[in-house]
Parts: sequence; C-alpha cells; structure tokens
Amino acid sequence: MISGSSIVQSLLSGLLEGGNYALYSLGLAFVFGILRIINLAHGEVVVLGGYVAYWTLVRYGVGPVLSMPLAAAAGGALGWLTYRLFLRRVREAPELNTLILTFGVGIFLTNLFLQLWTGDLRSIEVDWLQRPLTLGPIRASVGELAAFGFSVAAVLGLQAFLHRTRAGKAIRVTAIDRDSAALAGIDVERVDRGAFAIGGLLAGIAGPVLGILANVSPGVGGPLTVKAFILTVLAGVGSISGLIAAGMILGVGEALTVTFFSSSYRELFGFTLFLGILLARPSGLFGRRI
Amino acid sequence: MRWPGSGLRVTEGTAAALFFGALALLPLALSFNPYYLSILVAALVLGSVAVSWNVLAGLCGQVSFGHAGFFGLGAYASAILAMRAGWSPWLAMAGAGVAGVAVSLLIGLPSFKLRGPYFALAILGFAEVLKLLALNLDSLTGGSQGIFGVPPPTALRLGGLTADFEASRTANYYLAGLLLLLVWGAAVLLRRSRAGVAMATVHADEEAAAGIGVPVLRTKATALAVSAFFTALLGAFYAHYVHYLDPDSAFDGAWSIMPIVAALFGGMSTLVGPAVGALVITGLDEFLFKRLFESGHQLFFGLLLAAVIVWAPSGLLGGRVRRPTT
Amino acid sequence: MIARKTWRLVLAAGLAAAWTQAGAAPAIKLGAHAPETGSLAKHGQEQVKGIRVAAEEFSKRTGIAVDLKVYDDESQPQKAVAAVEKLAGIEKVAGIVGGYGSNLVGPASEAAERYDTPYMTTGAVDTKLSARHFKNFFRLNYMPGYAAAQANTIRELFQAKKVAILFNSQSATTEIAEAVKGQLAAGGVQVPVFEKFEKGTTNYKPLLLKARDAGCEVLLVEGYFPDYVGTIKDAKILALPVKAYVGAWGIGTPEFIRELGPMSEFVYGTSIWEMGTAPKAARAEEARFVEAYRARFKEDPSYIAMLGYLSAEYMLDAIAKGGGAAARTRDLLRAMDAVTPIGRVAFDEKGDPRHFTAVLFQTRAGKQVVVYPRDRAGGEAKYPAVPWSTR
Amino acid sequence: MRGLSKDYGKLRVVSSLTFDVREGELLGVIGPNGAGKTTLFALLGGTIAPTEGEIRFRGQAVERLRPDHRCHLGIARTFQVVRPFAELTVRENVRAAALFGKPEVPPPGEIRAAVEEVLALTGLAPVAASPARALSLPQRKRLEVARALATRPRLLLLDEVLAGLNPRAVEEAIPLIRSLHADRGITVLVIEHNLRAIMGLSQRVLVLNFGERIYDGAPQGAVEDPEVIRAYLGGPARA
Repeated sequence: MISGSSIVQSLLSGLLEGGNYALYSLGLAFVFGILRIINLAHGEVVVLGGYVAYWTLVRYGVGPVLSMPLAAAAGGALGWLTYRLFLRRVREAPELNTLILTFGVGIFLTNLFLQLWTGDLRSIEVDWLQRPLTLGPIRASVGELAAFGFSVAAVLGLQAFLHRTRAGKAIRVTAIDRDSAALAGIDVERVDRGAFAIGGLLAGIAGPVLGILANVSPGVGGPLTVKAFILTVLAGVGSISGLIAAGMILGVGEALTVTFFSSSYRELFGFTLFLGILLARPSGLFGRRI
Repeated sequence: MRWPGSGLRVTEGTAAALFFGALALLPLALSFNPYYLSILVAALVLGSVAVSWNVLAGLCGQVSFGHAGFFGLGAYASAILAMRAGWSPWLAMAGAGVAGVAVSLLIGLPSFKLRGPYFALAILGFAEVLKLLALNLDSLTGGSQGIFGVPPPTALRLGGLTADFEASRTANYYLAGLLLLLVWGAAVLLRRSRAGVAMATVHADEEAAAGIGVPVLRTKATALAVSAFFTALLGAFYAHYVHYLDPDSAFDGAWSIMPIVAALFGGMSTLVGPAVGALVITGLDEFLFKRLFESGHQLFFGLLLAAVIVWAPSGLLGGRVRRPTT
Repeated sequence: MIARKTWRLVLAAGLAAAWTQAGAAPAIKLGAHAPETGSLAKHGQEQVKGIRVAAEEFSKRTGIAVDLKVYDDESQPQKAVAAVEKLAGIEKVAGIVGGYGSNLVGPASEAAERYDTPYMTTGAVDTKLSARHFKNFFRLNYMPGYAAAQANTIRELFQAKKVAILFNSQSATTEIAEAVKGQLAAGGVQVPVFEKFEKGTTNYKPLLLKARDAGCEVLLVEGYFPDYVGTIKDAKILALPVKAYVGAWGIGTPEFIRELGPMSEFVYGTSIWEMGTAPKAARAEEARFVEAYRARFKEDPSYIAMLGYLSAEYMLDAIAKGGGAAARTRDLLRAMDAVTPIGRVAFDEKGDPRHFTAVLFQTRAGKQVVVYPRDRAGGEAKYPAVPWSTR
Repeated sequence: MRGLSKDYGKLRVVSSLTFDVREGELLGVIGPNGAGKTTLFALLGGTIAPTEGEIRFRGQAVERLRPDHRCHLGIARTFQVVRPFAELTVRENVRAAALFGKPEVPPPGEIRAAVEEVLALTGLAPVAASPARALSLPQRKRLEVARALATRPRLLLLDEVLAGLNPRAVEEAIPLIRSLHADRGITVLVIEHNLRAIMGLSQRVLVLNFGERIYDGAPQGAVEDPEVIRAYLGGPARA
C-alpha cells in the first residue's frame, strides 16, 4: 500500500527532478529557439561541464559552486569554437545538415572524453550538498534544492538577459527577423556566434549539477540531448520559461508513473507525452514566445 | 562540391552498374575471406537501409530519425513469425516487410502534418516506443533477454550450387547484395513512376504540389510505406543472419543514425549514393580508424562527418552523378 | 596519456626483444574481442587489460611468446561475429577469450563453434548460452552462482522476511533478479516489491518509497554502477529504513568507493573476486596478478580484469600443453580442476563452471569484507547496517 | 462565394466577402497592399481554410476540400512568390501538373502532347530541358502559368504574374492571358498591382481594401469611384 507521505515525497522528487531537466535542456532550447539549430552535441557539452567541475574538485579541491563559472566558460568556449569552425559555414543549408553536423561533433566529443578520461563514471561528492533536509516525513537534500533554485534562477536570468539587455534584444530581434535585423545595423553573424556560445555556456553550467545529482561519463551525453529535445518540444519552441513547467510535468509524470504503476512504463510515459504534444499541439504547451 | 577535374559526369545507371559489378566481383578479389565478407555484409545491410531511408528523404523530402524502429520491428516480426508461427524464414522476411508497412502507416498518418525536424523526431519518438514495447512485451519478445537461435534462411539449391546461409559468409554476402539490388531497383522504378513524380514535387514544394493536384498525404504515405517495407525487410535479414535479437541491438539508435550518415556521405540526390556511402564509411571505420586507435576510434568518424557536411554537402556522388531526366 | 602510450610501446618492444632471445618455442596466437568503444567500453577495456597481463605473465613464466590479437567489437552483434571471423578465420588463433554481454557472446560463440575454435567468456551469464551445448564454449561465471550467494545470505545470514528487488531492464540484471526472486520465494521469503527500471534512470525515489511502504528489510538492487550511485544517493536522502543494501556486480569496487566515499560504507555486493577474497590456496596467484597489473597499468584491477586474466591464463595453458589443436585444448579445459583466486574452477559438459559461487561482501572502511560463504569470510556482517543518516 | 472571412488571430484579413464569378469571365482583383487579395486566392485554392463562409464552385461546396481535390475540380492557381519545383526541369514541372491535374491519368501520348502544347503556348519550349532553378524571373512567372494550365483548369487564379516584369515582358504576357481566356474559355481571376495592365485586361474588376469589397463593376468605374481613390491614395480609411 502506498502511503500518503510517499505520494507527496514522490511528487516532490519529480518536481525537483523536473527542475534539473529544465536546466539540462536550457542550452538546447535556447539555441533551437534563436538559431533554429538543434544542437545534437548539447549533451556532450553538459558532460564537459561536469568533467571540469569534477577535476577541479579532485585535483584542486575546488567545490562545484566555485568551479561553475569555469564549467560555463568551457562550455561557452566549446560552443563558440563549434560555431566558428563548422556551423557558420552551413548556416544557410537545410536543417538536416546542421543536425548531422552537430551529431558528428557529439560523437567526436564522446570519444575524446573516452580517450582523455576513460569510461569511468564520475560523481561529484561534496558533503554539505548531500546533507538531507526534512520537513516532517518529507525529505530532500541541500544539493537537490540548491540545484532546483539554480535552475529557476538560470531560466529567469536568461529571460531577463533576453528582454532587458541590449545584446539580448539584438538576439531576439535577429531571431524574429534576420533580414530586418541586418538592415537595422545588427551584425547577425556575430549575434549567431554569440548565441551559440551562450548555448554552450548554459550547457556548461548544467554539468556540475549533473555531476552532483547523478553522474558524469562519456556516454551520458546522447540521452541528455534526447531529453532536452523532448522538453523543448513540450515547452514549445522559443518558450524559455515554459521549460521549468514542462520539466516539472515530465518529472512528476515519471515519478507518479513509477509510484502508481510500474517503473517499466516510466520512459513510455515520457515518449507518449512527447508524441501526444507533438501531434496534437506542435507549438508546445506554452506557445511560441522568445 | 566541385570535384577537382570534375569534367567527368556519369549517369546514375552507369554508376550503379559499376558499383554492383564491383560488388559481384569483390569476393573473388578477397578470395572469399569470411572476415572481409562479414564486414561487407554489415556494410551492405547498412547500405540497403540507407537506400530505403533515402526513398523517403531523397525522393520525397521527408527526413526520418527513427528508422531503427522499422528495422527492429522487421527483425522481431520475422523472428517471431519464423519461430512461433513456424513460417519459413523467407516467408517470414516478407511478412516482416508487410508489418513494416502496416506500422509505418499507423505512425505516418498522424505525423505527416509535421514538418522538417518535427517529423524527423516524431518518428524517433515512435521508434523509442517500439523499442520499449519490445522490452516490455516479454511473452512475445522475450523482453531484455532477447530471442536466441533465430533460424537462418533455408538453404537454396540451384543446379549443383547450394547456398547455405547457416555457415557460408559468401552465401550471406550475395543474399545481402541481392537485397541491396532489390531495394535500389525498387527505388529506381518508384522514382520513374507517377508516384515518383509526385514525390519529387512534394520534395520541392508541398503547397505547390497540392496546387497542381498532387495528393500530398498519399504521396508521403507511399514513400514512407516503401521505405519502411525495405527497412523492415533488412531488419528481418539481420535477425536471420546474426541468429540473435535483443531490443538494444535490434532497435539500436545506430540503425537510425548511420543510414543518414551513409546517405549524406554518398549523396542524397542519387539512389545508389547512400549504398556507396555505407561501404566507404564502414571500410574507413574498420580498416583505417580502428587501426589508428584501438578504442574511441569513432572520434575520427565524428570529425569526418562534420567535415563532409561543411565541405562536401552533396556527398561523394552528388557532384558527379547526373540525375536522370524524364 | 600520450606519455603512457609511448611508455607502453617501449615496454612492449623490450618484452618482444626478450622473447626473441628466449624464443625457441613458436608463439601462441590468442584472440580476444571486447567492446572497447561504446556504452560498454569501460568493461571491455578492463577485460582486455586483464587479458594482456595474462599474456605477458604467461610468456615470462613459460618463455613461450604470446601473439595476442585484440578486436574491438563495438558492442555490436555483427561486429562480434566479424571479430571471430577475423580472429579464427584470418589470424587462425588457437583460442578466443573475452566477450561482454550475452547479445554479443551469443553470436560470437556461435561463429567460434563454426570455426571449431575454443571460446571462453567471462562476460555473459545468460543460462540460454550454454543450453546450446557447443563443444567449444566455456565460461568462468554464470547466473546461478550469483543468485545463490544473494538468496542464501538473505535467508541464512540476515534471516529477512521481506525483500525489495529493483532491477535494471537489461538482460543479465533481469535474469539475476528473476533467479533470486525464485530462490527467495522457495525459501519462504516474501518479495513484495519487484520492479524493473530503465537504464539511465536518475530519480529512484519513487521506487525506493515502494520498498519503504512495503516494509522491506533488505533492498536488492540488481544493476550497474550508475544505478548503485543513484539508488544510494536517493536512499540516503530518504533515510531509507532498510537493514541491508545489496547490489549485484560491480559494486564495492575501488571506483565505487572512490566515487561514493562514506556512502559506500556497509553496502553489500556480490562478486567473483575482489582484492583479498581469494581462497587461501590461491592467495599467491592473486598477489602475483595484482602486482603485475599495478605495475602495468598503475591502478588496481577490478573483478572484470581478474576474470579476463584468468580466462586468458587457462586458455593459454591448455593451448601450450595440448599443442594448439582445438580438440586437445577443449579436452584439457574440460579436464581442468583447480583452486584459483575465484574459487574452484572446473567445467561441466556444457562449458558452465561447476563450482562457481559468488562471494557476498560488505564494504567496511573502504575495504571489501567477505561475509558469505562462511568458508571464505573475512569478517562478520554488520547487520542491520547503521542508518544512512550517520554515514 | 458567400460571407467569406479569414482570421489570423485577432486580425480579420478577409471580411464577409461575397461575390460571384460567371463562367468564362475575366475578373481583375485589385487593392492596396494588405487588402487581402492573396489571402483570397489562398482561400479559393484551398491552401488555407476559411474561418467562416462558403465557396461554391459549379454548384459544389468546396471550402472544406483539400487543394489537390479543388485542382481536380478545375481550380488552378499561381503563386505570387513563384514556387517552381527547382530541381526538376521545366518540362518535368509541366508534366507533373499534366499527370496530376485531373484524377484520371491520361494516356502517355496525350500527356506528352499536352505538355508540349503548354510549353509552346507559354514560350518555354526553348528552355524545357533546363532545371527550373536556372530560369530568370520572367521565365519562372511563365512556368507558374504553364504549370497551372497543364492541370487543364476551368478557373485560373493568376496572382501578380506581371509583377516584377519589365514593360516588354508585360507587353508579351498580356496577350497570353487574353488568349487563355478567349481561345480556351477558361475563367480567369487576375490579381495585379499594375493598374494599367489590369484595366486593359479585365472585363470586370473587384476592389478590395482591408479585406472588404469596396467596388465591383466595370474597370472604368473603378478609377472614378471615390472610395477606391481614397483607398489607393491613403486618405482617411473607412471605419
């Protein structure tokens, strides 16, 4: 028999997990919304961020909170480089080309990680982050709550950046109408490169969180990308703030599927939801706003 | 891409004749070495799936990211028909193709209103669902334990010659080659047919196609059904060839991704290009990259992929082979 | 990395020079295939490392050169078949070792049977594999041995009444879960929670809560490394009131302790071998292997490496003694009966290990302490374990 | 056509439009930018569905039919922004239209003859073997017309086929349109910006502004109608 407190606990775990999903997806959703590029190397960039945080902790004893900017910088640099080297040359080509291109970059990165750091699993262990907090029978760890808060902050921060800053506005204008933006004196090429780098940066900051709450290894990038894409579609392309809600729907749905049915159906739930939304409401749950 | 000294341009028929001719003679050159033949079988299976995929993408302009779904479905359908229902493996393979058509229509009809990457990823979603079903319908599929001992196609006798598909790599090689020829031939006939013309117009511009009376939905459904039929057929061949099936290998995402890579690499604007691409990438991976790095050799492969997209987007044959005009 | 590679090359060249001087006997060709790339890369690489150490040690010991041919099967069944075609067909190796995962070992061993080449695996536990009655198929570990170690410990040592089993949907973990469930049920132990989860699950809390609500005393997680990390982290957050946490394989390894730190304490796991768990008669051999492995790779060997090592050693011994003909090698392997670091090894007519039992251990202060079977035990089980909150 | 409306979100682009076209008529549709002309064609052609209202063609309600079915009934259109099948040759473009324009498939010989006839009529015969992407803009406009014609329409919707052409090309195109109408008895609806051309061409004009009909009658009357003048000169808009 499932107790009431278990249902609440399960619900909470799904909500928190959903927050992480949003953070893991942010970079992909942003790049897709702005540049219309589905970055299939997204998950690998997250993994890179995770490795950066892991190694700075293991080698230099620097905690994940402090190493986060470093992870972000690594992701951003990788994004910038990918754009500089490859993407700018296929900007005008059909969508399929950028898809395959970024897929190739993803394969390259996965195998590079394997060469550099072996296939071992890495998990970022910091005492204070693992500490559980309790509210009656309901429990969560400091790390989970912090990650959730961070995820929401990242989403709101990105939103504020896009709406409040000059650079953000330029990015939005370019996304809505490239030609007019170019006529208005915006260097669209630079905007593209910048936006892709920001996508990398957003992926990079998700890495340490992945390392803390789950684990980092070369192969986990691919599944992360798929999850990020599912979330992007659920939220609706261009809806950044919708990611949090979409993540929660997915996270809670998965958790409750396990609680009330069986964990065999957890993934089935995710894909059914994905297909249902895609077929019934291709613009996603939360419209199309940028 | 401009090829250096690309004065030479051949028709697709010529390219295909050269290609299939070389395939027929290749075993002689390799003195029927089973190892090379088994690598080639893998390449031919990939090539056939790539050509099938390209019927949908190259002819009709609809890119799918989920052909692993049809491949795995075909593999399971054939294995189950042969082992549970006692069909001959040959008949079971045909049955698998039909199952592929049925499921493709079920999947396709709601998905066709989606465009571009949405369509591609919807098919991916369906492929994942099929994989999860294979994993969870234990009583039918054996769940994650998979199915052992899928029988090889029954031996064929032609005069004094016997093709034993259980033991002989050569027999399997020629069977895989014939399947590729079949898929390619069907694709050529399809392109020449009235439905092929419809696909070309849908590929170019859906709205304009509808404007001149092309039934867009039916055209897409035809392309998907043909593509799924052959992909499932190849999945069935694979099942009878490796004699073992489990959800992870039959629905492996590689069956979705690698055909796309092969098609892009070989050239999507031709029908034989994807097959050539499959042979080249399999060869590079097996005989070059693997030698350079024992583990993680797919690193080169990722780079190569990116390089092809950026610097040779029309593929190996794209710039060289003329598309036939009707 | 590069430096290590160069170093390896120099070492290999040095060894090769030493062999040529010694080299009277012709070299033995040994084949190995394993997934060195892809999702199983980690296991495949460890397996190959163990095999390499075996080849080098064998040469040092006997003076017979070993020509080791390694093939990356990329975790693809088609490539596993190609591996055997290449190793047995082209390289004409006298025996093949390796293979990881039943979906690869299945087709690969079938090809080896066709080539009449002895094939010994350490990475496929599915009972159906040996049901094919191949002449050339051998393996060092299989399912019943693992399941028995878990079920017997739970019944005899813990005397638990209610057990929760969570298992990864993959083939080997599903099979062990079902086997343990069967053995527990036969012994009158209830299994109210029996749940399959997908590879890549990150939120295990809803599953763990089911175990809590059902009042299970023991939590069995039949999975792989990421599953242990995930379930243990979540169990700690939930302060899951179970008296024992038992994992299947790959738990309690040095990597596990390194990554989980204090949370790895008091966790149980089954293994074929962990450092220091060899029976007394095989302690010397164990030490030799560990030393050679450390010298070669600058790290501690895992049980996968040990299994790779042993399989290659047995195969090489049989080839050397029998002169390399497949039939002789097979007969010698079938006749073998030895106490080894993983216990007594002898094969039945199907190629399954007759005496195989896994050991059940508990991690204590970063070490694995064997608690079952009693005759290999190195200490008492701490049962019930201390609550998660105080670890 | 009765009470036809199309909303895009809150924007009503075509509003309660009602008019009749008689068989064999050559009707011009004019109006300033954003008047809803192209939307009207899209509604007739079936690429978009009306929010409300009905469209009857030869007695049959067609507003819910798919574009290809309407084409089969005999409604063919050109696109304002040309949409050739770029990778196909000009002949293949036209042939596709001949193959699919009607539900029944004509025998190959008939198709071949029809294709060559249309190519000759539209002056595209010399470039028939080039891929459509290689054509100049005037040629592409001709291809639009050729493709529409090859479907053997009863009603032809021509959307700014003259726009962007130089005066000489316009001079050449006008007789073509006229001959379609006169020699083949095809009912023609023409959208045009070029007022001079349309005045000379049409028997009757329909003037739209903000999705509403503001004039329907003889061409001459239109230029004198105060409301039309206001709409074009941007005077105070109605309502």
